[in-house]
Amino acid sequence: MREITYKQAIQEALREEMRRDERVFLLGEDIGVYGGAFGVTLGFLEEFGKARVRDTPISELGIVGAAAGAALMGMRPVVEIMFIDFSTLALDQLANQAAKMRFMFGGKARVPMVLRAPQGAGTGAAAQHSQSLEALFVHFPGLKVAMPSTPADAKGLLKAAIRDDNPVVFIEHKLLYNRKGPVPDGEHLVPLGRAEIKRPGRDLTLIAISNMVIKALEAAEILAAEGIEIEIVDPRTLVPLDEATVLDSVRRTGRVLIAHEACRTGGVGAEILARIVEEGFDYLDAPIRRLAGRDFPIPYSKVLERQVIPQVEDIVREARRLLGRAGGGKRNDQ
Amino acid sequence: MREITYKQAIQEALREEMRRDERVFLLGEDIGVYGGAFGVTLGFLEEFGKARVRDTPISELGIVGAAAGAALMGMRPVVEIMFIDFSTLALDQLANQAAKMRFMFGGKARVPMVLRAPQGAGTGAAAQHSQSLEALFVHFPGLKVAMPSTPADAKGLLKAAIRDDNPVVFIEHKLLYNRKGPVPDGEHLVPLGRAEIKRPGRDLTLIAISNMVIKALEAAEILAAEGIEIEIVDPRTLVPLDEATVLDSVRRTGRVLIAHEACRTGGVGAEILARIVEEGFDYLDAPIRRLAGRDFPIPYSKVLERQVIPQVEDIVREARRLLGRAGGGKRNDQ
Amino acid sequence: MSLTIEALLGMYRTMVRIRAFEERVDDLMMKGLIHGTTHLYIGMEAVATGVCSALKPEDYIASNHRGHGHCIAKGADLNRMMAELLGKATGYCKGKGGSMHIADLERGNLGATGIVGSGIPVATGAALAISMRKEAKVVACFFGDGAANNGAFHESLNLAAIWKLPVIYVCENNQYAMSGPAREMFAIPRIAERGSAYGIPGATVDGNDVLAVHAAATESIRRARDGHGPSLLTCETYRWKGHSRSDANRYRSKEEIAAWQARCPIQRLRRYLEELDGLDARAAAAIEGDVRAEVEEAVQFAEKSPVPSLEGAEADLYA
Amino acid sequence: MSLTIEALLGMYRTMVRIRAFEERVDDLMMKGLIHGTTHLYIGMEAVATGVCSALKPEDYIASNHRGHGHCIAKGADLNRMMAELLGKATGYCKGKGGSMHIADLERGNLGATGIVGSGIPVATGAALAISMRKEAKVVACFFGDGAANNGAFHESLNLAAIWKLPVIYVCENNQYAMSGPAREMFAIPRIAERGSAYGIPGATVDGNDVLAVHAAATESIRRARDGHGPSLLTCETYRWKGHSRSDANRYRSKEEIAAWQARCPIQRLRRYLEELDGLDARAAAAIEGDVRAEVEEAVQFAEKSPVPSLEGAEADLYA
Ligand SMILES: Cc1ncc(C[n+]2csc(CCOP(=O)(O)OP(=O)(O)O)c2C)c(N)n1
Ligand SMILES: Cc1ncc(C[n+]2csc(CCOP(=O)(O)OP(=O)(O)O)c2C)c(N)n1
Ligand SMILES: [Mg+2]
Ligand SMILES: [Mg+2]
Repeated sequence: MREITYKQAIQEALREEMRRDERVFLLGEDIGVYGGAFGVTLGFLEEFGKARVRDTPISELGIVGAAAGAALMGMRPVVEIMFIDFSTLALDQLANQAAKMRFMFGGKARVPMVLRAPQGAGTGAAAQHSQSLEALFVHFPGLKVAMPSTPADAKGLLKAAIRDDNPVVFIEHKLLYNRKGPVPDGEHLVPLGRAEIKRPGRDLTLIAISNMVIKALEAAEILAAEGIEIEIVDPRTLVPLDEATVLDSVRRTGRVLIAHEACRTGGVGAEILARIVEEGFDYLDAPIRRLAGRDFPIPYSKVLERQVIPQVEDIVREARRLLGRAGGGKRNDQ
Repeated sequence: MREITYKQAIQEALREEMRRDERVFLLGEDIGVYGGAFGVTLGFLEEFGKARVRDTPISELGIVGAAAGAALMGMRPVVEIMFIDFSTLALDQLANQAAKMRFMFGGKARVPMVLRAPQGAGTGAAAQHSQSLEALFVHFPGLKVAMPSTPADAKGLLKAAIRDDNPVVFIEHKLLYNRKGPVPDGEHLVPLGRAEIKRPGRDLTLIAISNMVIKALEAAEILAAEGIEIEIVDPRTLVPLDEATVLDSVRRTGRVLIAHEACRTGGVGAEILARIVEEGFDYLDAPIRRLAGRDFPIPYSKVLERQVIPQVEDIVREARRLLGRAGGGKRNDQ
Repeated sequence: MSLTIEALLGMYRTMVRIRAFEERVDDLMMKGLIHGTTHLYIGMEAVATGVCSALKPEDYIASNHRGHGHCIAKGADLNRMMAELLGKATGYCKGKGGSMHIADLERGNLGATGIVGSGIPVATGAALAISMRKEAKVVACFFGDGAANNGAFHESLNLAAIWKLPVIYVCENNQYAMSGPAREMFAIPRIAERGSAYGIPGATVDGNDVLAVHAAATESIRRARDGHGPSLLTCETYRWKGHSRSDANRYRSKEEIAAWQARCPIQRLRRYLEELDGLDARAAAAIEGDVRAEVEEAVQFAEKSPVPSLEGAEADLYA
Repeated sequence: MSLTIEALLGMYRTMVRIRAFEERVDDLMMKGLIHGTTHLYIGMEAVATGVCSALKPEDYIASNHRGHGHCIAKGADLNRMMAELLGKATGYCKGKGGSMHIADLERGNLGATGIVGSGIPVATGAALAISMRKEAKVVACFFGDGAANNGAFHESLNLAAIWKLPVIYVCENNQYAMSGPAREMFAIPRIAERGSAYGIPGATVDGNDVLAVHAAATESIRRARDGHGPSLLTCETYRWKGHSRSDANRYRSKEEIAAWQARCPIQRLRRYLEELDGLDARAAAAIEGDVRAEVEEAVQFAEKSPVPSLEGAEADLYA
């Protein structure tokens, strides 16, 4: 299969959907001639023009609300928030308006909008440009939340998100933009709500999100060399969450590790853990463990930044520990 | 001991701290002559004057930011947000500024502010005036989060919050304002980070938050009549969370139920559950269960509103189920 | 101004209908038959009526927490409104929304919202949709003086200005945001002056004069429909009742209330119609009788409607 | 204007210092020695310098993402700044903040912030503290043209206006918010006109003329210090470099950049000083030499400083 980057995959999804459906349009800061802070929409202005590739002022609340209003009227806006950290400015329009309108209005309205935003640490951008905030969105009924880890998922999920009649928060990871991976030719859709096993294994279920999937795959190689076969489950969407696939894996392995980059306390790892305990307690041979960002704002220094985010070696160590192997050692996740 | 209402307890805390320390001041919408939407600050304008009881325009982002700025300068503002639902408008200033300033600035700044807000359903105020949003705040390192369930805790925790040198989100429950309870005379402080066992019991640990504590106490009476003794642990503050008290109870009972009003998915119940699993897995004789708000916006209709929030009978039923008693029946929590 | 007597009578009827509806709601609240809170529009009828009568049926409005008047002026069905207030399954929102969230998408009411100012970005987005589809429709966005101090106002008006969107921002300055007096919450005498911050026209009219509101709205709507972009229309008015159920009216005087009540928008139009010989006491009583009957019918419809259930509510959450 | 030659030379030195610091930062970025991103102040030196030279040492500033110039103009230690940029333990934020979060509380710099507009409410709150304590201090709040379209701007300016807070809002209009041209993001010719929405004076000055900035700031500061409240001062200027590290400059022309470079604020003051006989080539070279040496020392200090550790970081999170 042809290989393209995660960024190219997102571009393909946007371009295909914009060509397919003229109700789809983009709005966000510097998405036109600049091409977006991460270059995702480079070239779109030329193809689709100013009306559909709409550069906005620095008005996150206003533009997310405008997207909700346009969606209510039957358009299908895709808003880019430059860094997910800034979505805190728009949360009212997203979570109290877009997410709730349909329900408050008694099931009448449809709000088919997508909010795209990159998150994650690792670029030295410090506390206000490096957060992982999926936990905020997951908590508001009415929103769907997608977090692709591969180019194929990025393309397929984004196309599905754009066609979905509900507000979808589509979270990209900055460190993934330039990673390549196979993406099928032609129409490629990934339904919201279906997890994927990124690597099968019998010894332990590792539920990994977004960029953690990549680290998990690396860790799996190291562990495989020691005879440990971990199964990597990528939920791909957090709402809806594919509990069945997760539980099925847990049933087979009996051991669970959950890895995400967001701060540990109140992160989605807790929710996934809780569901497994509630529905799959009897499958468990050991306590579930979470590997997550430490409960600090992301520090600027490269050295510190690396320390607050789970790394490949942390996954390896935790997996060993959970399997009672040597070398588990001290943990780095508080 | 004398009995006063939860609202009076909050008033005492505010009044005592304002008398004690002139750096303490209030700002918020309609807190002056109106006395606040729930009458909490009634009479404060008369005693402390306009400068310290500062009516503001409807500018949640601006006033929370102004509080952060004033705090950075050594003042000790207490902001009232009329309904916690509106804190989504102020989240950037709270979570990206107030919470992070100290850390970003290398441990130099102090931001001694309190954000008070009522939350919870039960008043027919519908989707945008009834949410329980503690999970948002818990996820941002740098914030502390208090959720008192009794007048004594409300008073003691609020005084502690005002004296704390960090931003504290102090969450009140609307249905508690007029409930009475004993409050010690004279200076009464409750340290942030200390749970309280609201009722001892040997059979099951019920971790309940805010108004759920009241429902839990009612449920406990019903269960006691059946010979079931549940232990009710009230964390009182979610950050810091008193894990030791929780785990100690779990060690003794082996069974855990967690109850909160916030939506189940991504609620703090998941976090508490996760910590128990991580640190106390071996104590568990049964899966931990959560009783939480159903994953819907709060509906207006009284009938529906009641159905989406855990009620006394739900607690009773879940407790029985967890103890393998008859009458567990079908659950109401999705 | 070339309004026919019929048109004027239509406005009159609308205002009386709003008044009657609100008085009945007030009454039902007192009796404890409506739970939650409501924000009554009494005293402000000329604003919604003046604006909506200048709109075409295919135009849109965006409403706010004090929304019953907007809703009725845009032609809503009183039965479904009242049923919603009583939390019934036959209500506009199947009992899920209540007073603060009535939407009537069929008639172009994009919905009320309980978060002050939050309808402004949504209305702006609706106007964006219209503009992108090159339709000749407009959106009238209602909000209060209090909302004009929220960031949502600022960001939205700027967006509409730079994109020349077909929206008219109708600020209902009823002098207070809950208890916050506009005279203390703004350091400018007229809210409409804020139009200049966005390069859009700002006009102030007597919000108790339905003809003045209608005329100013007509002008703003024409501008918007012709592609010249948004405007900010401030209507000076007053709410007679407390802000909401719990208001003890501590922040204003009886005299002030009485002075504004003496400027009743309905009486004013009635006098005008009488001068034109368009309305006499009999005709006025007939209108009054009609709308009271409509309202009573609505109450009965609501009362005998079924309560909602959560069954199938998932489909009302996700499409 | 009664500025002494010494004062003018002080301003000149400050501007040259900012320029030298920023050029070295640019160079270190190119070499990959600074990670993350930075936003350079080159071309805008007259704004921070003109404003801060009108402040007293006990006054405050609030900065933004493009903050090095503000920081230096308020008297910061270049060593600690450079150490911060290199992520070292000796930096202003112990390496935890980096370019976008330098605060220098000892010298009244309340800190930079990376979220556009977010410093405005904080500055307003600082002014509120001053006002409540009845101190004769002021806060100068720096932000860009882009920030003026954010709700934080609106809510804050209104608060400051109704409370008459001692704050001066300094809008650095460098014509672009990243790639967004001010001419397209505003439907008004001058951002300062927004002052009228809040009932506060708005003034526009040539932001490349340090004396004009100083004069206007002096006037605004006096007003604020005397209890007459805030003002909005817009300084028209330009950034010579890309917005940040990743900018390909697709949104503006080489000619435009060159035209603004021809209006260099430093050269302009230099010519003025030469005319006054306050500066000759030798003296200018000496200043240049001094600041380059300072900057080199800062780089060396930073390079040999230790990297930070997370040990004890809890105490940097919670007080
Ligand atoms: C963002 C937000 N803040 C506060 C409130 C509480 N509140 C409801 S209505 C209101 C006053 C609104 O004033 P205005 O906009 O003038 O409208 P009016 O009620 O006078 O019609 C307030 C403060 C709210 N609903 N939303
Ligand atoms: C709320 C927010 N939105 C977007 C950004 C991304 N961003 C950083 S700087 C910038 C442009 C800011 O423009 P302006 O305020 O004019 O300041 P300048 O960079 O021109 O000095 C943008 C869009 C941000 N940091 N914060
Ligand atoms: Mg009002
Ligand atoms: Mg700029």
